[in-house]
Amino acid sequence: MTETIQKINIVIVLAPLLAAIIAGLFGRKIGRAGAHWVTNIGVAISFVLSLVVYNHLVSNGAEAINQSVYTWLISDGIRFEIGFLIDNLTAMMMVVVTFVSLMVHIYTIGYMKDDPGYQRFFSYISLFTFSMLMLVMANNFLQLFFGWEAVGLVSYLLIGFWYKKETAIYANLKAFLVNRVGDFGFLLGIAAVLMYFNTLDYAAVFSNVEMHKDLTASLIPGTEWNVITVICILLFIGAMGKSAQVPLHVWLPDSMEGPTPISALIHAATMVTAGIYMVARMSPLYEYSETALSFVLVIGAITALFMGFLGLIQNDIKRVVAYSTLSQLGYMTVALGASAYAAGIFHLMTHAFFKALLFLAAGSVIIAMHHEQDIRKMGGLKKYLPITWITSLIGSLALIGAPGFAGFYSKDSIIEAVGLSNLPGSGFAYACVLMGVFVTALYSFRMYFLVFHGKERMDEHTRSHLHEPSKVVTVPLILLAIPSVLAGAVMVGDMSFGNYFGEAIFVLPQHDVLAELAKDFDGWFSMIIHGMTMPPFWLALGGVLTAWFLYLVKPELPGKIKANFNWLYTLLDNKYYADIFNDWFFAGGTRGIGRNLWQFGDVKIIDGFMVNGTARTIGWFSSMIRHVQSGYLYHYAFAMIFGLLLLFGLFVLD
Amino acid sequence: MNFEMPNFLPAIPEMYLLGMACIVLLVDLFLTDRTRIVTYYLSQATLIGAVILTLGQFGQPTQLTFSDTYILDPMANLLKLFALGATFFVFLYSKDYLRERNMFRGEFFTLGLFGVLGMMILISAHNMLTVYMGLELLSLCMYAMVALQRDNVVASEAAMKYFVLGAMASAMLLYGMSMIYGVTGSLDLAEISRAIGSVNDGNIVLVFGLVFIIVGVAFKLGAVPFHMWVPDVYHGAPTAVTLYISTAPKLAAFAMAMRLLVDGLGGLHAQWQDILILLAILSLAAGNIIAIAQANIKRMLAYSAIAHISFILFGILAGTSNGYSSAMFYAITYVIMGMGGFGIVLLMSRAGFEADKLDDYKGLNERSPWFAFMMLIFMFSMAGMPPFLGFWAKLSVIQALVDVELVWLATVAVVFSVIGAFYYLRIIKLMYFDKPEESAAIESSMDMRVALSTNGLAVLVLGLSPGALMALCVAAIG
Amino acid sequence: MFSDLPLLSLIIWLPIFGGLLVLVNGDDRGLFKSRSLSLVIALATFILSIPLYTQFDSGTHLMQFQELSPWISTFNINYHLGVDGISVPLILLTTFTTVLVVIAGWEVIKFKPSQYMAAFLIMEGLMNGVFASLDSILFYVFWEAMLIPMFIVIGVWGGANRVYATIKFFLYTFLGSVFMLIALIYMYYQADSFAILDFHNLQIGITAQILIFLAFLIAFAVKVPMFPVHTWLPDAHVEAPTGGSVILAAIMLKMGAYGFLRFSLPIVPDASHELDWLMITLSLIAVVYIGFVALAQQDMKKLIAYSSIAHMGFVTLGFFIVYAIYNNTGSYSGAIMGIEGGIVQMISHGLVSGAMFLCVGVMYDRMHSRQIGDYGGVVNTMPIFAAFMVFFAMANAGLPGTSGFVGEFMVILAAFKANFWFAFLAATTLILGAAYTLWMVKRVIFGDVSNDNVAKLTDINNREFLILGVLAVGVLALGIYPAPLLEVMHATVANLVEHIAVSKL
Amino acid sequence: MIALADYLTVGAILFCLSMAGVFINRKNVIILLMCVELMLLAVNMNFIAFSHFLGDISGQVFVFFILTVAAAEAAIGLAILVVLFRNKRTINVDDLDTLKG
Repeated sequence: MTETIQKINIVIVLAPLLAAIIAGLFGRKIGRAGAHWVTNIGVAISFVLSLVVYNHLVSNGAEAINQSVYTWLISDGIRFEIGFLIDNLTAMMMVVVTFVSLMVHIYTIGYMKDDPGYQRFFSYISLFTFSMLMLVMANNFLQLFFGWEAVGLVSYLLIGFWYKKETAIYANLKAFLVNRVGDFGFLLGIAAVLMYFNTLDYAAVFSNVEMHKDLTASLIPGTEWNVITVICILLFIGAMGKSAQVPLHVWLPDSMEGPTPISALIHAATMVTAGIYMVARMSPLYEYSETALSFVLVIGAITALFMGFLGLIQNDIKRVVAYSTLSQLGYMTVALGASAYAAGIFHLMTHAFFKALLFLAAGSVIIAMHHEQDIRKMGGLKKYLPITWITSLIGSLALIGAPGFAGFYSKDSIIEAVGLSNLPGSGFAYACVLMGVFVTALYSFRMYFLVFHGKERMDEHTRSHLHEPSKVVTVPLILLAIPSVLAGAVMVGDMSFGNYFGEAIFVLPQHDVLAELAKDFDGWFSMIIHGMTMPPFWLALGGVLTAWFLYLVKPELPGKIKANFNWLYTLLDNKYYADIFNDWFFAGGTRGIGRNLWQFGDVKIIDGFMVNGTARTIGWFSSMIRHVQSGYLYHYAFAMIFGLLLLFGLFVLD
Repeated sequence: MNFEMPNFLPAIPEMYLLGMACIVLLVDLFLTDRTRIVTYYLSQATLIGAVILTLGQFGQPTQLTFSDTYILDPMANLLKLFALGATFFVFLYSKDYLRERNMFRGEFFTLGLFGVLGMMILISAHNMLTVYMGLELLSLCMYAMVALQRDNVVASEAAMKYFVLGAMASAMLLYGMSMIYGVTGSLDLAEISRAIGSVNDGNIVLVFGLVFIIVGVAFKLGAVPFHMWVPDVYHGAPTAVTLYISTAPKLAAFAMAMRLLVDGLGGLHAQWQDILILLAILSLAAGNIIAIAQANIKRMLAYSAIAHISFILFGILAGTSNGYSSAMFYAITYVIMGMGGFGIVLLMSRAGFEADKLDDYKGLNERSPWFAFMMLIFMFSMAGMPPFLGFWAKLSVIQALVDVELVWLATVAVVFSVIGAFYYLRIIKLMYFDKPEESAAIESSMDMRVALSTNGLAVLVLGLSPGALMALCVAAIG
Repeated sequence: MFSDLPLLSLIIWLPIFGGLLVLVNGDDRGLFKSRSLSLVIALATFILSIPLYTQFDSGTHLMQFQELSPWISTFNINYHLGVDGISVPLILLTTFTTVLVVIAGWEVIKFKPSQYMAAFLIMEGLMNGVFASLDSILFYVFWEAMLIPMFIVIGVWGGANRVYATIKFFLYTFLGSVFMLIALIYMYYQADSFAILDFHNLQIGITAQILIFLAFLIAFAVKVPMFPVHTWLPDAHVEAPTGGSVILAAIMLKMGAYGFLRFSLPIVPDASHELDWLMITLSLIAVVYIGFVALAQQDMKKLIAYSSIAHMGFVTLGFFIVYAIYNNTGSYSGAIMGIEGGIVQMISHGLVSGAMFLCVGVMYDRMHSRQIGDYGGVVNTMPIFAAFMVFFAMANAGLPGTSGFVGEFMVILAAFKANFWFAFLAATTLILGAAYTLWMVKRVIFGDVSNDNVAKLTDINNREFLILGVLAVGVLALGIYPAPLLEVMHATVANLVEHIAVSKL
Repeated sequence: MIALADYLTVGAILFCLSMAGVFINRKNVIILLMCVELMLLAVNMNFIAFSHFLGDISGQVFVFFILTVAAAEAAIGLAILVVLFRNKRTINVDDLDTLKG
């Protein structure tokens, strides 16, 4: 059976790759229908087989599989391999990735039907599925990095999918470069792992962590650094890039320049969670470094709250969802920092469903509105788009953690876990995540009310054409809505508080906040009841009510608030000046340094002074001393006599 | 008093050459301009005959004759061979040029032949008197040849300068010889060498003599600061004469340096090494640097010759047989390359057009790819680029320097070679990268083309397998 | 069937004599002839070079396919050829690239095509000679002679400022190599032979070692090129025709790095140890400084040229961290990875930069401009080309899965063992490399059609597709499965590390 | 008795005079030729003196050769002078400056 599963694993990975290659290289030959069929089938195969694997591991409780596919290279006695590590964590990720991906594939048929780059788009998203699978299925750091960068590449290609849009190609470059900043740390982290563990294989590394836990290195002469901390922080820098944590979050909102299915698949549901997944995967490392955990905790908390604030003032429907993604990623990161890895991954899963749902719903709205994305120009869409409306409502409720919906279970687990954590910074984090609940509810329902309720603010022409998009759009919405409601209740017992992840996630007893929580856990229903009594519920309710009051009851109020708190609004509107600062300091700074080094270092000093200067000097010298050859015979004779005396002089000196 | 018949056999080529030169002189008197070609053929035949006779002496052991004033050794033999061969090519290359300028007369060839005779005597000299006689025979011929084109203003100016400076240098050489004679009591080089061993080190007269002799030698070679005649004479003389002056006499000058400094004053090596280092560095620097500023190719090649001379000096000053043979190899190599370089100038020139401006070479690759390629070979060879012959010459000289632990000098030598490479590259740049200013094809006779091609290919082929020539030089020095 | 042929001699002399044949044949008698003749010769050479890989015994570090015959007995110089695990990949790269260059120049070169082709064929032979020589003078001859055809190529078929660029190129490299010559001669007097392998076993005092090292350094650093003697490269690249740029980037730069492996490290290990700080510093400056400078470029070729310098910085870094690794960790473990990473980087850079220059060439042939500002939105009119360009740009930025990643990855891993900050600075290429490459791609490829000239562009033809496609396959193959390439060099590199670990004092 | 040194001193003075003549004279080429002759005479003086004091005849033989060659040299020198004069219509040393640089 294990061997069969190993073969299945290879098929799971290769099916979307093959589909991507066919759609990409032979897109013109097979036509539009051919392209979407081949890629949909490819991803469907992956999804079905992932279920098989999931079933094998989770339901049948089989042993984790650690398989090697081929040896990438051997150098210095160290094997670099391509291989798969399939355990419960991986299996869950595979199902989530392939499921969301399949939904997005189907949805795309409708969403992109008029786009000239149809085949290309399918090729890209299949390639993305392949890359993401490579990432989650890796059994070593090399392949992890391979997948890591590959999803970055596809993200780059997809954000810039509409390459004529100046904003899109700006955003994709920005996304790639910001990610590269993260990868910079990530790669150094991998190098550190190799240096101290002499292998990149997960199993081998994790089994040796304890031996290295007190090892130190002096990175800056005179200071000693715990090696595990260094490795963890370096790796987490990578996660900060990919999972858009402050301050490397700046690329994610801009990435909304890509087509909406991409926002759903890559920039909400799967790719951006790679960092979360990676940290959870590395839990055996992180557990040995409280410093790193604290760092993770604080970064996550900042992201969760402050990115949520930004969602409050956005008017672009996709950007609201984007900032909500940032904030939710912050929640996941907080969970990791609090050693509640399982809760983090659980939230990752539920978030994948409801965030994909929200994005696709947003996409549906956008199609209906003829690519109008400004929520100020919407309103009252409920009656025109009933399916979109109801699924959006489900998504929003899940997002704010309304009891019973998927998001409730995962988010509540996180918040309570953070409350129990006693790492440095956990108090701050707890405050942030609590406040975040209110903010989340406020911006989510602000958007919801502005889009689906209230006055119809669109122009006449648009209104007359409003109708629900085709089946390929709505079916995925419905299919995603189901797990958005149910996934939480079904899985919470196992995932958050049970032993679902087995050995895939390692927590030291003194950090194990979830086990603490599990003691009080008494089934999903009682959790709802319990949840109603807890502050998060009331905060969320407060948020929803505030939104209702501000945007439906007294729609003129927000403008007044804006006017009164102008400085705050300006701060938020400029996204804390992060983009402006980055553009000025990093982008401008590097360009300036480059220009100056070039003009001054290369052109002036090396070329101008040293190279051409030497040439000029010789040339000048040449044109000067040629005049010694004056043409006058007596000068020539004198030169000879001078030479004679010179030679005598040589002897005198001797 | 008993008169002993000297052994004439070692000097057979010289005597043959003398006789034939006189015959050419006589025959030419009876020829009209239409039949002047006979003089040419007769001269070439003379040279071929002399080559054959010289070859006949090849491998003979060292012999002294004429009361030990004359020596036949492997070095002399090899140098004579190349001097004769070079002159053969000089006459061949010059033929068309002379015709176009109404200079195709017996004087050029007879003077040329007598000049070769002078070279051969100089090469075989074993007595200061013989050195002087050979030198003067050669020099007087060359003075006359420079002034051969009677209506050429610059040529006569060049001749005058050459003559005055040359005579002055001869006088200085003689002055030095008189000093040496005074100290050692002999004119015979072997005697001098013996006597120097017993003279105490700081003998001021000896040092005086040495310095004057070096001046004479340096003048002949054209080393800075005794080089002033070189650019003006190369530039001013008709190109055919420049070709003559710039090739075979270098071999004779090398021989003169060897005879006087090594055979005669070898005991003073420590003293003259320093002097030669100074002269060599000055020549290297001045030659390479001033050449950059030149717009006239003959003048540029003159400065390049000055720079090349320094390498010959490097070989000699090393003071080992390794050094001497590499210097000799360098001299021979330089003659072959220089021949080609001026040969191209002669090829390009025609009636009323001297082809001596650098700009005249623009776009040669489009006008005549083959000869552009030949010129490329000559230029790269002179710059010392492998795989051409010039590289091996530089290599062997540099290794001789390293051998005697003059690594710093070797470094100076190569650095200036790089500076020097610039002006050679400029010629190639003109030929290959620039557009031609005129599109006329290059016209020349077949024998000229063949000879020049042979010359060029020789630089390439000898560059690919320089072993034999090197071995010859090593054997010649012994 | 190939085993009894003198393969190395064949791959050296076949293209040289073939080139002369093309030259003599001339282009006046019909353009088709000289081109197809050249292609046949280039292909034949490539095919002849394949057995070097297939029949190579990767189990030994000894020289293989050796040929030895006396050449210049006066100085004990021999015609001695042989290859080991370091030179075989480079020779294959050379023969492979030449085929592409011949095809790339097919209809683009209108002025004296036979001379153009001949220059490249002769260059190919000479470059193979460089990599196959076991006699240092033979090496030097090939090394220097190579300059001549390149000088001609840049000068005759180059751009507007070609004279400055080509003379600068020539003198720079010439100046560099003459010092090496003196070092070689010096060692000849120690070893009584010019054989490189004899030099390897020479005992030399530390002062002499340092001087020899510096002499080699000047020669090789100019060729690599390393900061601060790199400025000839951007100029040469900008002015060179596409084929010239490709050969320059793909092969010629590798000769310098090869020299470090063949000469500097094994001959003067103690000096290498003594001066490794210098090499590491210069390498890191190449990565960081040049990375910044590349950002500022407005000329595509200049940009890629600067990126070449930065990439070659990785090569030299990989080679010279050996001793730092030892000092830091107390063992030479990791040293092999650094050196192997450097070699992989050389091969990869050969493919990637060659491809990048070909891409620029494709655009230049159509627009006659290399200025980034003249382009914009090329993808609209040349989608297939754009795909290639983006792919190669990604490889240039070191994306995993392409060959560009492998070498950088290995070197960074090894550098970490030497010192965290070496790895830190080296890894900045992840950001800088992506920044300058993709920024260029953004400005050139993406966006709306920026002007009428871009609107008139036609997509690549079959010939261009073939070249770029072949290179893309190569880049991808090396990135996905680099093991076969490393297999060849293991024994050699292991022996090298063992050798240089032993002091020669 | 006149010592060897006296002869040598006279020779040296003659030689120096003639050298000075070559580069101080800027007017007439003929004077140059005369200076050159004078140099040779200085050398002759040396040779004869040495020959006498060494009791060796070869020095005096050398002098005969020098005298002969000097005559030939003078002939050629004058011939060149004639050519030069015909071309330039001057024998002023200062006018011989076409070739330079």
